[in-house]
Amino acid sequence: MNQKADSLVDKGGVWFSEPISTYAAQSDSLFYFILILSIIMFFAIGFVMFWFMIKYKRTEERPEADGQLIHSNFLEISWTVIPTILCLFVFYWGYKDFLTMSIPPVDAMEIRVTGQKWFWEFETADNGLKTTGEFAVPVNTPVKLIMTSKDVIHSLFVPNFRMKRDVVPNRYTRVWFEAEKTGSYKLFCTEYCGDAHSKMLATVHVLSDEDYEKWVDKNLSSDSVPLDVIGKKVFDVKCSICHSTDGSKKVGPTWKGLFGSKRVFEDGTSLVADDDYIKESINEPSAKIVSGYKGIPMTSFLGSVSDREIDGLIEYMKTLK
Amino acid sequence: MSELDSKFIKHEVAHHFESAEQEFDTAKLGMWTFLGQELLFFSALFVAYAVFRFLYPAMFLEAHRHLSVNMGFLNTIVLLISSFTMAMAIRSAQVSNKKHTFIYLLVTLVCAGMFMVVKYMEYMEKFHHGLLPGRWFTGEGTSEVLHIFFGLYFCLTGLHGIHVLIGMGLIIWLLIRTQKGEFYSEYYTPVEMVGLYWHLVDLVWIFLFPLLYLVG
Amino acid sequence: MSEHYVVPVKTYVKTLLTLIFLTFVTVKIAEFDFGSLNVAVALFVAMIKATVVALFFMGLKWDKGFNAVILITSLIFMAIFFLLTLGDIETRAQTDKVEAMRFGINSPVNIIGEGHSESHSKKH
Amino acid sequence: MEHEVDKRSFYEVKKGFMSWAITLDHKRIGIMYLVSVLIGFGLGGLFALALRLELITPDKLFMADKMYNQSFTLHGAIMVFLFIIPSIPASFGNFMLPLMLGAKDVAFPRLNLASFHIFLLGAAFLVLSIFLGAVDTGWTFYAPYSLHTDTSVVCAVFGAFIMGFSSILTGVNFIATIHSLRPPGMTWFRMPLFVWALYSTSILQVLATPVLGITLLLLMVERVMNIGIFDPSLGGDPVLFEHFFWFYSHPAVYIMILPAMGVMSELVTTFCRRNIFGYKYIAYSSIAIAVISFLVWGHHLFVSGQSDFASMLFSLLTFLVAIPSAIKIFNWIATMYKGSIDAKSPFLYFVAFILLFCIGGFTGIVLGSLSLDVNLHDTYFVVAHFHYTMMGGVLMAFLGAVHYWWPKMIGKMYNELLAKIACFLIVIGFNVVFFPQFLMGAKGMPRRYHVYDPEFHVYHVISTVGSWILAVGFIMVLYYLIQSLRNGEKAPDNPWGSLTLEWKTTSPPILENFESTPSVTCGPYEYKGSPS
Repeated sequence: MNQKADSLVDKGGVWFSEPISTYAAQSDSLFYFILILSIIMFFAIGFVMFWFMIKYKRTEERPEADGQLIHSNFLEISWTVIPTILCLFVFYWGYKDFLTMSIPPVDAMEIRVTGQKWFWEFETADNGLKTTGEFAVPVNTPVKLIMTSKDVIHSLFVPNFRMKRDVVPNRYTRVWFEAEKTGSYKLFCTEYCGDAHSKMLATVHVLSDEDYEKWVDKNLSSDSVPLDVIGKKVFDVKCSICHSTDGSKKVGPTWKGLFGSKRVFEDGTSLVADDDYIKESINEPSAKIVSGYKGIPMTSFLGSVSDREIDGLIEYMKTLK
Repeated sequence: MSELDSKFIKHEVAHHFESAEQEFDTAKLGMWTFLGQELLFFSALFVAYAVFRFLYPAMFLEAHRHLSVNMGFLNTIVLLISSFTMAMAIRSAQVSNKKHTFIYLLVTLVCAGMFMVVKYMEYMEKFHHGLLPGRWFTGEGTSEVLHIFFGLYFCLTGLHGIHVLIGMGLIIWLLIRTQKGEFYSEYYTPVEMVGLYWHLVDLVWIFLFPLLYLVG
Repeated sequence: MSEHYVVPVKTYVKTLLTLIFLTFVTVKIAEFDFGSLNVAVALFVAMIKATVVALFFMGLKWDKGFNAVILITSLIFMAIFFLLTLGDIETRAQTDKVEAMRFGINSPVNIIGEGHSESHSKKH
Repeated sequence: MEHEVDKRSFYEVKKGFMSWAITLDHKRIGIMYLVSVLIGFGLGGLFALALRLELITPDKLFMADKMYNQSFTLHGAIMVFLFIIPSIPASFGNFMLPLMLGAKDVAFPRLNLASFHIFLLGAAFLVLSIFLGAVDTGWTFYAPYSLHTDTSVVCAVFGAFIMGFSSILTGVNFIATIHSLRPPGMTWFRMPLFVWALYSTSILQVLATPVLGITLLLLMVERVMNIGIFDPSLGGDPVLFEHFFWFYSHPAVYIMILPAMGVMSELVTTFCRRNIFGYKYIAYSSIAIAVISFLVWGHHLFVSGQSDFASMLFSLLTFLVAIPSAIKIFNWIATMYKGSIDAKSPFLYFVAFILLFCIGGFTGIVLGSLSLDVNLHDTYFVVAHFHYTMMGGVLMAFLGAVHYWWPKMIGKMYNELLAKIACFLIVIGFNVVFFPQFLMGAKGMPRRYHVYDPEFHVYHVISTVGSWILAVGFIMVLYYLIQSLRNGEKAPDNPWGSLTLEWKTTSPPILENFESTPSVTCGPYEYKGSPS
């Protein structure tokens, strides 16, 4: 399922990307309402201002003002009351839509989301399917996301759905959506979360019911896949942001030739990298910090990488000579 | 005035003021504005207190038992007395009684010192039980977030303590100037200003005492 | 400047005695349990004490009105700060608790950075 | 006690480094602030240019991830703390406030000097932090990221903490000055509107800044000692930090914009030779903005996990703050009616302010609506919005103030033609930079992205090109102002024919401001033909 995500720019209008969720189009219409009012007001203000500037231009013959009108209760009241009414109206409209966005339908399908520097993990409650960097939902089905973070604040944003909510550590936040059209949609992290913030991306696949079944089956049956293939897959979504495979230095040390090499640590001790060391580095990154990487904390992957996946990573690492 | 002339140094009104009265009122207005700022400065800590009290009520109940009401009570009384002597110092300056001004200020300073000594003893006792701020916290308790209370406790009392120390510095400065004879019925602005500041320090403690020591 | 009101010593002494008396009151009533009103009662007494300090020791009673306006303004903004922040926390926590019960939260958070917080992680 | 008034300008009375470093003269302190904020603006501007250049390609051009993050943080922190907040109140406020009131100095000259020194000290810490592993948290220092990053958060935060005190003390000083040092006859409603704006700004400075101070202090304590107030891994609440931070930082944007609005009132009356329309409404709306601005901070938290109830409340209050701003704009436009309008360069900045600030304001309405904010929050739409208000608003007013008061402060005239051309360049460049950002933000381009989806490429290229036009405009301003300093034509005492008191003394003013204390018998803007 590596189909390319839908373009945000090419589809949809000048302002927004194509509205996909049930509440997207409704929320956009409030924007267009404000936009039209603003354009009218903007040009009215601009026109009057420039008209006055031309009409009342200071000349040799007319050095002083023609009149000194300084007070009009009628004007003051009207330009206080009219904007107030408009603002309250806009507030009410926005609030109503916001409630629709906030309160998920009772029968919504649940997906638990975990944000961690710098990738997204998704677990579907019904079938226990765990994926990283992408997830799939059936079309025309309400889906509720229950989200938490393992380290700092992230924020989950899918422009096509007009859906965004911060993902806060030690708390659960939630959003919901119901996609009306199949396709793949971009998901961004929008709360600044560190070096690779701009690479913390994911894709939402909205699939027809049959395709969704197939997708679930394919992803659940990963046990038969060889270890190093699993490892490569995990590496690509969870590790590649900070670690390279070609010897170049990223946030963390490269994996090329790492396995079996001698590691020198910040505290002066050293060790040959074996299976246990790799496992420890994944589960307790701060136990041994390789010299030169102090102060760049790696978040623990304890619980988010299964033992089998760790074995896979080690096998994959062995192939990187 | 002639009798006063020999004892006191005459105050010159700054060039941009019309009169001593205007200068005094302006200074007082400025000081009150500054005190308004102080209130908001402390308020964030009180908001944090309220928030965590709301989030972890059981922890607060447990935590306040670690504090000694007697010490808190003693400190409250000491601060109240110092506020009284401060007010008396201002009054003495108003009536040009240099000797009394000096004595009252000195008593205020001694009270402030006593307050800090009691605070020091309290802190030592907390440290002894491992109730240290933040990362050094090793205290025993049933609540796993007990350290938050002591985080707040040390922030609140610490910040208040810093204010007391600053106040002590200011009082010493006043003592020196009093000794030189700079304050008399026509000019006692600095005494009045430091007095206001000192009462505010007292005011903050009036709230800290019940919130930290008494109410679980 | 000699026209400033000089407060009689007696007033100051009375103020001090009132304050000390109220301190005793605070300590004594803390021994009774008013349930959820505990904080309210304690704060009520504290506010009386604060008012006494402001009026007499700080001289607001005899002072120019504007200084009191400044004080009250600051208090109003403090109240705004309290009310709106707590307005969020109080209405938010309920949703969280519901969620927490359903999903059995026990700290999903790993401690980031060096291992300086062992004492806390042990307890989690 | 009559004494001989020194008729030399305040520059000539004393010379040398110490005559500036320990001066108690509000005019010199104002000039020193002006120089400092201009240096701050230059520094922040360099970071902005570097950021825009980096973003000309979707992938890495010349900055690593971390360096990009540090650059946008420093751009933000420097622009906010070193430029916008002190820009108008500290520099022009200091210089003009006593002059406009007909006073000899601010109420507490020594405190004023102390504020400046504190400001420099804070600025030094902020600049020092660049060399100690520049901070990369974003200028908002959000916990828990700021608690765990290895960059110099403590140093930068300490700098901001110190500068906060400078701001508070300036506020205290101005409030006392406005209350006590008005000359005979100048009632509250005879004060120039710039003074009203400074008064409401001072209220904000005094009541909001301390909360920033304690918040930053707590952040430092939390970072050093892990007390667990903001750190979620210790049971703290990171959203509480956001509440604390925005309790200050939302009023702070009004600390920035209110003095700018004050400048606008001065510009429109002077260059239209018109008594202001709706004086009391403008004055009261300044106070209203100051008060309401304290009630709206939660609109930065609509998607943060704040409760829905709180979001609703904050959204409603947010709309209320739009009203007084709208009232001001309508009143200024009405002031132009039947005026005698002379479109000199300061007035062009007035026009630019109105147009750009309107766009900023309208998009503010969009962002204040709960449902729309969900989609637009933390995208380039927000970036464009606050640059339209802060840069399109405050910076235009700042430039307007520079051009308006330059003859008074320096005593020299500048090249009017170059000034007009520069103004056009700046306005055009500004729109080229920021308008595409509205579009790409609405399309979903998140802010603070170092590498971005190539489909946003074209917007970023336009934006970057605009930043060069903008830079050329600023360099032009710098060029002709330096030229004016060196051999500008001597300015008359009142080149624009203004009526406020600062124009009643010489250009530049004498040390004691006025030869004799002016007495006031009418409002500040009673131009010819005013109803009495």
